[in-house]
Amino acid sequence: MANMAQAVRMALHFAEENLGVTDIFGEDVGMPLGGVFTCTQGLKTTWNTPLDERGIIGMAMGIAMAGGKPIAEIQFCDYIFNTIDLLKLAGNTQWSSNGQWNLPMVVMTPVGSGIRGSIYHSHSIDATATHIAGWKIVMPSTPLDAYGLLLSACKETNPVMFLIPKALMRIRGQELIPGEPGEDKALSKLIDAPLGDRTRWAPQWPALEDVSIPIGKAKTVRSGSQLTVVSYGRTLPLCAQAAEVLAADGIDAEVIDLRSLWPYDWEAIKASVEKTGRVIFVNEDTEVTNFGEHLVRRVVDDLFFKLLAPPKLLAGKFLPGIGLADPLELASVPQQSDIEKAMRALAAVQP
Amino acid sequence: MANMAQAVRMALHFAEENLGVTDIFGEDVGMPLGGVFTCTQGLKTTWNTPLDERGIIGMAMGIAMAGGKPIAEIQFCDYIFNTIDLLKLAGNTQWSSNGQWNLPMVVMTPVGSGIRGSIYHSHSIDATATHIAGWKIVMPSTPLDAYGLLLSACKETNPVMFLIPKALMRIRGQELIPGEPGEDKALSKLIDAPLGDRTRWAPQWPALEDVSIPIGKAKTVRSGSQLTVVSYGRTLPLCAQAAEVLAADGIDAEVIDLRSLWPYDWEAIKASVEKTGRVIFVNEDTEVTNFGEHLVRRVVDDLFFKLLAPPKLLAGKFLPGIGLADPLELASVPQQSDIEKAMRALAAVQP
Amino acid sequence: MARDAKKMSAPAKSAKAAAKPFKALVTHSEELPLHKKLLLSMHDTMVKARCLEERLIAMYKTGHGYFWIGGPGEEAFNVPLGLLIKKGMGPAFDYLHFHYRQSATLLAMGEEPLGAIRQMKNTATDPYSGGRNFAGHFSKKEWNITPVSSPIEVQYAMAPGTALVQKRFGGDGISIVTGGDAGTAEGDFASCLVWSSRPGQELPVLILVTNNRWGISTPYEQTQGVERISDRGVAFGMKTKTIDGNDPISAYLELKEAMEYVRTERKPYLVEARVSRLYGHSSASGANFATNEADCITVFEAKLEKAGMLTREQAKAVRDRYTEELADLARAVKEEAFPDGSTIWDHVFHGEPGRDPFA
Amino acid sequence: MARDAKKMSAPAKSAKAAAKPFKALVTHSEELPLHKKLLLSMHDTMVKARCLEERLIAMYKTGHGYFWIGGPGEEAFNVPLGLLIKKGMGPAFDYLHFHYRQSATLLAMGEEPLGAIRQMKNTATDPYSGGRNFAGHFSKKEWNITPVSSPIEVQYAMAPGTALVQKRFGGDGISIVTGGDAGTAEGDFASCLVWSSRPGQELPVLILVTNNRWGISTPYEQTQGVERISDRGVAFGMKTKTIDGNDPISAYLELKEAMEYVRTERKPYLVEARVSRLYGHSSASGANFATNEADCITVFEAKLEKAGMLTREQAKAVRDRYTEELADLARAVKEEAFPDGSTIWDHVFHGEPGRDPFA
Ligand SMILES: Cc1ncc(C[n+]2csc(CCOP(=O)(O)OP(=O)(O)O)c2C)c(N)n1
Ligand SMILES: Cc1ncc(C[n+]2csc(CCOP(=O)(O)OP(=O)(O)O)c2C)c(N)n1
Ligand SMILES: [Mg+2]
Ligand SMILES: [Mg+2]
Repeated sequence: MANMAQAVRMALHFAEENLGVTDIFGEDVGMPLGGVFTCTQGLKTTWNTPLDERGIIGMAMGIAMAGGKPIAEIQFCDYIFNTIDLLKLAGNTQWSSNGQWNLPMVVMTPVGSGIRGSIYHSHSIDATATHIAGWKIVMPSTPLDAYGLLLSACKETNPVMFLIPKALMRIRGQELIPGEPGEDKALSKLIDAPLGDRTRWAPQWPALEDVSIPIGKAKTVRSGSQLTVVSYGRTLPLCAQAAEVLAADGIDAEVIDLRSLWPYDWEAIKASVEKTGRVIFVNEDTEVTNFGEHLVRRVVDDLFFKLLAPPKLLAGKFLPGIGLADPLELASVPQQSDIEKAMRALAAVQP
Repeated sequence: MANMAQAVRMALHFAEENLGVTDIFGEDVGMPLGGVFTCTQGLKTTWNTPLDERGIIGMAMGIAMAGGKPIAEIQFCDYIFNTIDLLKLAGNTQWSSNGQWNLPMVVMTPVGSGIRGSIYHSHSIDATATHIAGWKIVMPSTPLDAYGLLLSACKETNPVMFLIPKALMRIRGQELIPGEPGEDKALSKLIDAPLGDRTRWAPQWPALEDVSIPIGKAKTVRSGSQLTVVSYGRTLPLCAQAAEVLAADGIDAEVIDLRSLWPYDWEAIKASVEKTGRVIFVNEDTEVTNFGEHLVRRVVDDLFFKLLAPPKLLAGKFLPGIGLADPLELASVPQQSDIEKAMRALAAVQP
Repeated sequence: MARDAKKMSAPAKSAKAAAKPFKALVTHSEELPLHKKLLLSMHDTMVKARCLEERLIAMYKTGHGYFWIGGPGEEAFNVPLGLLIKKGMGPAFDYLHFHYRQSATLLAMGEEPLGAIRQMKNTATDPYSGGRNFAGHFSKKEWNITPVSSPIEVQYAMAPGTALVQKRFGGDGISIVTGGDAGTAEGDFASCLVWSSRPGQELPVLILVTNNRWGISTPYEQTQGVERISDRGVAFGMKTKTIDGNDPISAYLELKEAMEYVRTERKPYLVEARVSRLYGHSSASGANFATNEADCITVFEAKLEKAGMLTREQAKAVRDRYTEELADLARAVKEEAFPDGSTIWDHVFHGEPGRDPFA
Repeated sequence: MARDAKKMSAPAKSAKAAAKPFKALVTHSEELPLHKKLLLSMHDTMVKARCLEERLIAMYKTGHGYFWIGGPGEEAFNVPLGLLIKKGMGPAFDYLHFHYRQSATLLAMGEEPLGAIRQMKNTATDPYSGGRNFAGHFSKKEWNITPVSSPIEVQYAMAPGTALVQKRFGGDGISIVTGGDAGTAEGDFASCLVWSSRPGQELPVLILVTNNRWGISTPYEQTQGVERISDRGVAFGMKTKTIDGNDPISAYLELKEAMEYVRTERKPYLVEARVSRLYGHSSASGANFATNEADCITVFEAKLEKAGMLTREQAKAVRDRYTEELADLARAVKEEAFPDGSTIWDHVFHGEPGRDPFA
């Protein structure tokens, strides 16, 4: 099965061929490297930019204005924070011009911890991103979702942020992307660039299909009756594993992969919380002014009197960075054991 | 009584003379203008910078590193969003260097709506600012608080953001700043630059006192027993007025001016909510991933079983901007009538 | 002419000198090198643009608008620019990344002044932003006028994007970006130079800077050590020049030459134009007439008179007519409605009906 | 020498040409213009720095560290730089705004290599970041070494700040900032030029760019149209030059001249040094030796040998000694502890005990 980097690459290939994508660009996005995570190897419309994130976002806006369909990569989301004004501008251009200028553009960037990335390769941006109006924001946790959400992003006529959890980049999916060969090494042979000289290499793309996943739809990863866990990205699989561990102890948790952060699937959350009466939101961005706090607020606003326990947030510690040494990273962002503990505590609350 | 612009100016003067402030700088901060809101007229250490916000923040960091005490102004907080990476860096420098390099610097910037500032002179940054670790963040709603908080900011050995609600810039205080002359026009004659030629003008500073207000302490603006309103900045006086209106109808609200956003006075909020069982947070930043949502989460975390009603947030609508025409601005950010309505609704919830 | 072909005397440089009114850098022969018809039409539009801005200022001063900013004093540069633009929609035509002083350019392109008046008054009928944005913040998709936004200099980061599409598209459409002198201190100006001059990937961007030697209250000399802003382009191997933006004849010829280069060579050209700022920065600084700056219209009228092309009376008649026409328009707009509060939700997302996500 | 005094042949410019190994721009006379003692000491430190980086790479490859980045290949530039620095704390001394390839500079300043090894291994004893930051991310307040941070080019926005304090303070302390060629595309590089050259307010900043013609995998020629990066400073009226950073003798003399100018004139100087990148970008690109780049140590050793100052055997002995010493240090560090998880709260705020605000 494809890993997420391969899934992204296949989606980009499909989008170049079928969805009008004209430019895939960013630092080291073009060959020979094809992206620091290999996401853009062997594609038709990739190119390498100057080392200038503001220029990258500005370029995407300009291309979108002139009728192109750009996909701009910021190499690590850690380096997007000097462009927040431009992201806000991209998000308000349609609105400020009273409907004249829409910007169909995608910004794609790896996010989060989990690769021992130290202070500047471990950032999350979900809190920052969800505070910017006018953008759609998606964040897959499986290769198939990455594929499907990226296709939807490319079809959008609004700006979309496509956030890739870097910890999951190399994890193989459990589901086949329609078109990819079933055998593990077969895909790699077709589409992974070889080590060494790549000047004469060309990928052989499988015959892919348009299995887009609508933006705004969550996925119930595990059904359960006693408590609801809502997460996305790196922490999602940890939540699913924690739920399995707890199931052995008779705690039956429902796990929802939000997948789209804006717009998000309120109906799915609501239905689940109405059923369980208990909810915990898990993400790894720092916990003050965190998107999970928005979700807590929403729950409190709409479902207060149906709650059996206070809705909870488990997120990154409010620290200036994530330290390199293992004990530092483990203490800074939620790990599976933290999630289990928080779920157990939530299940134990007596109303 | 001084208005907030005058209070800021007096605090800066005091800080130049007594607290080691070495540089007050930003676009148009020096004479002849002395700041677009007159906050920096007639001071000793002001200077005009190039039009470059990144340079301004970088300069402040450098000055602080070399032992100076800089106060950098961003002309409107609307223009700070291309420096978020630098603000994060300033906030993590002490931490990343394992305690070697602290940055005693103040960033001062006018925030919020209320002056018909349209899309780019109405921004709020409290959500963005409170998500950045390593900073202290204050936001006064009266001239005296502005004076006292700014003195504390200048004494800090950590980075501090001093956010000035522009709607309140020209409102006179109700309390005298120790040292300022009692009569209204007397202060203006002493410290306001004249229209026209200013080359030969010099301010006459009153003998000011060191009445600093500690960072992290809220102020109870009105005591009440039935519900708690927590706000800051432009919306704070509106909340206080709304509480007076409601008092006439027998609804007795406690109003807390948070003043410091980080660290914030949790003890004050907690004590009040334990008393009233009902709380509403009011600010004007957009409502998704909003600092008020953090406060809601905190309340839910710590006080869930003491609540008589769901804790509420009243904030700015989740829009890409605030439109110029009056009806647009009024519909976008909380007005007094909105606050009254929300307070009444909260008071009416039956547990 | 490129920078090396014509050296201009740069104004004296001193940290303490206040910004000085611009003095013409080039003296033209009195035999005017453009046709009378074009000259008179330029004059007409310059006056029209001036009257429009003066009307907007009057509206501000009488409470019919919250804020004014615009381009009075820059007409001698902005009108020729408008006349030379290839107007239309899509990459075959010029993309325009303007800042907030371009009203005269729009009028020269054929725009009616009514829209500017409506935007000043922030009525629902404002064709550029529906009452959402400040005066001078134009946006017109049919003419490739991208939305003017208040943050200084961001347009310089976007212009290479439209130009890239145009380079691929072929034809002679180019991207034109304007901004002020102080704004060149922002990194985005440098980004524009970097991105438009990548070797073998040069882009058809006409990079314009109108240098009025002020950033609000701050004189240029106090904050920037660059004598000729156009020199910033030299290291990037691009064509550059500094021109007299107060003389419409010189501006027309210089812009024409630069534009033709960009259109045909498909490479960038950086042009700095020295201009006046005639009503201060904006209404925030009073919006009063600056008597110490050269007025390009007065100078041009004297030149036209000397050349026997326009009498004082004719000039006065043009001005009187536009003054009256614009006063009439402003009166008509007075009664127009503001947008309704409920419309805030419109156009948050393209292709979706506006709605409060929490309602 | 300033840019005009010495014209160097710029490498051929072509969009498609891949980044080429640097060829010496200047040929020195064989009578070496520096004292033998200095030359041998430079050689010694260059070798020591190389051995340190090679040890760090070995640590990475054997699992004793998550990520390596450093400066092997830049020793001929970085060692002279370190020797010329005025080392100390406070504005009387030089402020150093470095990027991640400066280990050789630190060693030349007299730093022990142990700290770099500890940082590589992210132990609690790491003197620069306590195990928090990547290899090569130095910080040493006693020597004015400001924290190296991963985001490219932000140091260029800060250097004018320390320099402003130094200008006021008097004396001859200056601010020195380093960064790579690709990074000059960020606006912060331009900000540094703007802020250090304000008329009458010029700042003592030595603005350095080490041009290895690569940004990770992207050749310089593909993304930037500037032939000599030092030319970016010309429009700002600052002194500029491009020098051979692969020759320690030339680098020493050129840096000395530029530094003396900055120290005494209290004005900026922009120096571009052409250097090699000998182990690729970082461990992310494999950290293998690049056979197609000039190795400044090999070239320097040949030169010293020719001048009769150093035999092959002596050179080998130096290298063997450091290789062994550094292997010993790495072995010793292997057993050192990582920082405890609970320490994450330390140093969030200065002057306050660290604590979880929600615990
Ligand atoms: C990013 C940003 N910073 C600050 C401002 C506030 N501001 C508006 S206009 C202006 C001065 C602009 O000067 P210049 O670029 O020379 O253009 P001019 O107004 O003189 O035509 C400033 C500082 C802004 N709009 N955007
Ligand atoms: C702002 C930012 N963008 C991207 C990166 C990722 N990155 C790290 S090093 C590098 C290339 C730097 O090239 P150059 O400036 O030439 O320095 P060199 O590594 O070649 O010495 C990039 C893109 C980063 N660290 N910071
Ligand atoms: Mg100007
Ligand atoms: Mg490089």
